[in-house]
Parts: sequence; structure tokens; C-alpha cells
Amino acid sequence: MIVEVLYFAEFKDITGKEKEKFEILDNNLEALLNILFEKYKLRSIIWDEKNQKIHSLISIIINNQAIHKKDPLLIDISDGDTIAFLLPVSGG
Amino acid sequence: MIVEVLYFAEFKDITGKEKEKFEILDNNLEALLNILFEKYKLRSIIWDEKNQKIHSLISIIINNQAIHKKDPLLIDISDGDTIAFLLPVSGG
Amino acid sequence: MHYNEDFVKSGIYNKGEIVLESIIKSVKANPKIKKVGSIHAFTGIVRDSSINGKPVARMKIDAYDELANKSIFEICERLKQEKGIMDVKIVHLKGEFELSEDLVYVVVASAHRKEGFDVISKAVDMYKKEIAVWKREDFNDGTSEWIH
Amino acid sequence: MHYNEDFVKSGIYNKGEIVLESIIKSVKANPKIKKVGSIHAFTGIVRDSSINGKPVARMKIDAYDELANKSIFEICERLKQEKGIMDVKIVHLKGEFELSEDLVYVVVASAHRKEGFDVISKAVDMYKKEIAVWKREDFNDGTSEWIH
Repeated sequence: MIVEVLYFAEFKDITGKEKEKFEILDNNLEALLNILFEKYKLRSIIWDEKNQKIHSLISIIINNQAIHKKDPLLIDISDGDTIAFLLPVSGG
Repeated sequence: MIVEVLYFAEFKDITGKEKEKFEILDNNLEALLNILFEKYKLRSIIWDEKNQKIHSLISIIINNQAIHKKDPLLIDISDGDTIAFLLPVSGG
Repeated sequence: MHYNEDFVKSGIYNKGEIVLESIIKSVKANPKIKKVGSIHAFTGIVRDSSINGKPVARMKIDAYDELANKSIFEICERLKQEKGIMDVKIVHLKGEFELSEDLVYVVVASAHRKEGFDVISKAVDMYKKEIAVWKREDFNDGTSEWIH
Repeated sequence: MHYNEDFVKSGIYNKGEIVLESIIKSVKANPKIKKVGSIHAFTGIVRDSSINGKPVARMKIDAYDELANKSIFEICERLKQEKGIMDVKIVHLKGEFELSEDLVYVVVASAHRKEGFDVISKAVDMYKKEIAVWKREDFNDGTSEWIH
């Protein structure tokens, strides 16, 4: 299935893109993270090594809705989903 | 001697004027008040009958300076002075 | 002191002589603008009811210009001494005003927003108490009252 | 709902798309304007130093428009429920900004000034915490940092 990832702030600077489509085989977030971490230096920002889950300060947004689970295996994704990982906001 | 009186707010409405020159004979405010009270219905606004002095809430301004005495006999005026009686302010 | 052409002096103006935009433009032309992070603006306008609920049809503002200009200048200078405050402008209009027309502008430029919010609220309290300006409310029933 | 041509929607705009004047004009076109006695405006601009004093040369603002617009809408609707508040507008710009350029506008219209000062300060606190917008400070020394 195909999902689209939106990049903001650091993520945009690191990837050099605003958004990008990925083909993944499993219907959970882990499959996507593996591809992302292989392609870009994003692991240290997104991944909490100690607790083996997504960092608590990262907001996971799927189809413009916040997801509150942090274990990628528990986060289902479907074909056509739009996904974003957000660092804490800082309005002007 | 000649003094000029400036009218603001109620005073302007009551006198129908912005300012007016008066000739007075004595060099204190009482002489001016007598003329003013004779010409316009200003006595009830300016004069504190009970205490026989200028109402405490009236500011007396001579040549753009506030005068803190309220007994008109004690307030000296000179030829060419500009005098105003002000009610409490009310900015927009 | 040398000012550029955008400079707006605080004080009493006739209705129609000045708009908020010019005052903000003047604040932005202040040489200290690089230190500013927030610009706060207050506009007082004519409301359709007096403080005790009486319907208001229009309003008149009278001012003793020399005295009011002196007090406005003093308020601005005093508040510009406060920490983190780069500019303070107070412009009060006078004349006859219809409902919703602008009566007064206060603009404050500050390094950080906290100080700016504090000082603009203080500036409004001060001009309302200290400057030689009076308002007359003309009510819907044809009567009028100078407010004190 | 029918809006007149002056209507400005709160939300994320590109730098240069909108000015404070238009937002105030929109607030003045609100049908409830007759009940309004004060209009409060906050403008956030680029300051020449970061919160810890590092010299800033310019700034970049990025936004997740759909999310940010949703949060901005919710903040405005929530605050418009407060007593005496007739209108609340939040406009956040995005793009690349030089020193002293406008980044964000908040405009609040209230019956009385006290409520207006309270709500505009609340609105600023809320947008800073709740909307999906990020700023990158580009320092004089050539380094950059996204602020979180």
C-alpha cells in the first residue's frame, strides 16, 4: 500500500522535501519508520531508544488526526493515509 | 486688566463659546467669577455654596498650570492670563 | 533630534487627521525597532451604549489641547522608561463621532509580549484618568451628558 | 452564512498575503461591532535576538496548514464565547522573514477594555502552544535552530 509522509520544520530541512510517498507492506507504522530511518537521518529525532517506541514529545498525525499511542506496532495505517511526525510547536 | 477664559465640555455648551476675554478690576479670581456667574449659568457647577469656595472637583488652570488653592480671593491673576475651569476628565 | 518622515507625535488630533496604520508605521520607524518582538495596539471606538446601559447615538470629544498634549507626552515618556519598552504612542482624536468610529489609539512596542501587554493596559488607564479630554454621550432619546 | 467582502478568515497565510489593516477592517465589518468599545491588536515581529540572547539575522516559519487552521479556528471560537468578546481573529504568516517583519496578528474586539486585554493575552498564549507552526532562527554566525 501507498502512504504519504508530510515533512515540517527539521524534517523538511533534513529530507529536503515537503512530502513524499512510500510503498509499505505491513499495515502498521513500524514498516514505514524502518524505511524512513534507512533513507534519512531521522531516527535520533523520532525514536526513543531507551523505551523502544516513538519519542513522547513527537506528535503522530494520521489524516490530520492526532494519534496518542507511541508503539508503532500498535498504530494501524491504511492505503492512502497521510502521516506526519511533529516536534513541539513554536508560533512566531 | 484683560484675561481670557477658555471653555471646555459643559462650559463650551453653556457659553456657546470656545474662549472669551473679560476686563476685570481686581487682581484675584473672585472678580472674574462674579462676572462669569452674572453672564452664564455656571455658578452651580463651579461654586461650592456650603464651603464658599470653588468646588473641590473643579481644576483651576492659569496659563496651562494647575492651581491648587480653591479660595478665589487667594488666587492672583495678572493682565493677559489665560484661565480655565475644568471638570474631571473622561477620555474616550 | 532628527526624525524621519514617518514620525507621528503623540497627542490630540482632529478626527480624520490620523489613522492607526500611520502610528504603527511610526513605531516601526523607531531606531530601536530591531529589539522589538511585539507591537500592541488599542483602539477605543464609540459603543452603542453608555456604561450604565443607556443607548448612545453619537459622541462628542472635547480637549484642552495644550494640557492634554503635555500629559500625553509625560505618560509616554514615563512608560518608555519601563523595562523592555521601546516605544509608546497615544493619539486621542476630538470632534463629533458616529457609532463605531475610532476615538483613541495607543500603540506600545516591547521586546517581549508580557511587558507590552502590561504597559498598554497601564497606558490606557493613565490616559483615561490624566489627560484633559472630555466625552459627551448623545443618547437615542435626544438628551446628552458629559461624562466625568 | 453570508459575509461581506471585507471578511478575513483566521488561519495561516503566506507572508505578504495579508496586513493588519485588513484584519481590523474585517473586525469592524462584524455585525456585532455596535456593541464593541475597544479593539485590541497584537503583532509579533522578528526580534534581533533569540530568547537566550543569540543574535538573529532572519527567521523562517513553517506550518502544517490543515492542522494549524483547525486549531486557530477552535481557539477563536472558544474565546468568542467569553463574556463581552465580539470577535477574535488570529492570522499567522509563514515563509522567510527579515528582522522586524510581521509574523503573526491577533485582533480582539470587546465591549470593554478589561475583557479585551485578558482575551488577547490568552489568545497569544494559546496560539503559541497549540497551533502547528514552527520557527527557525537563523543566527548571525550562520547557524540555525528550530525552536521547540
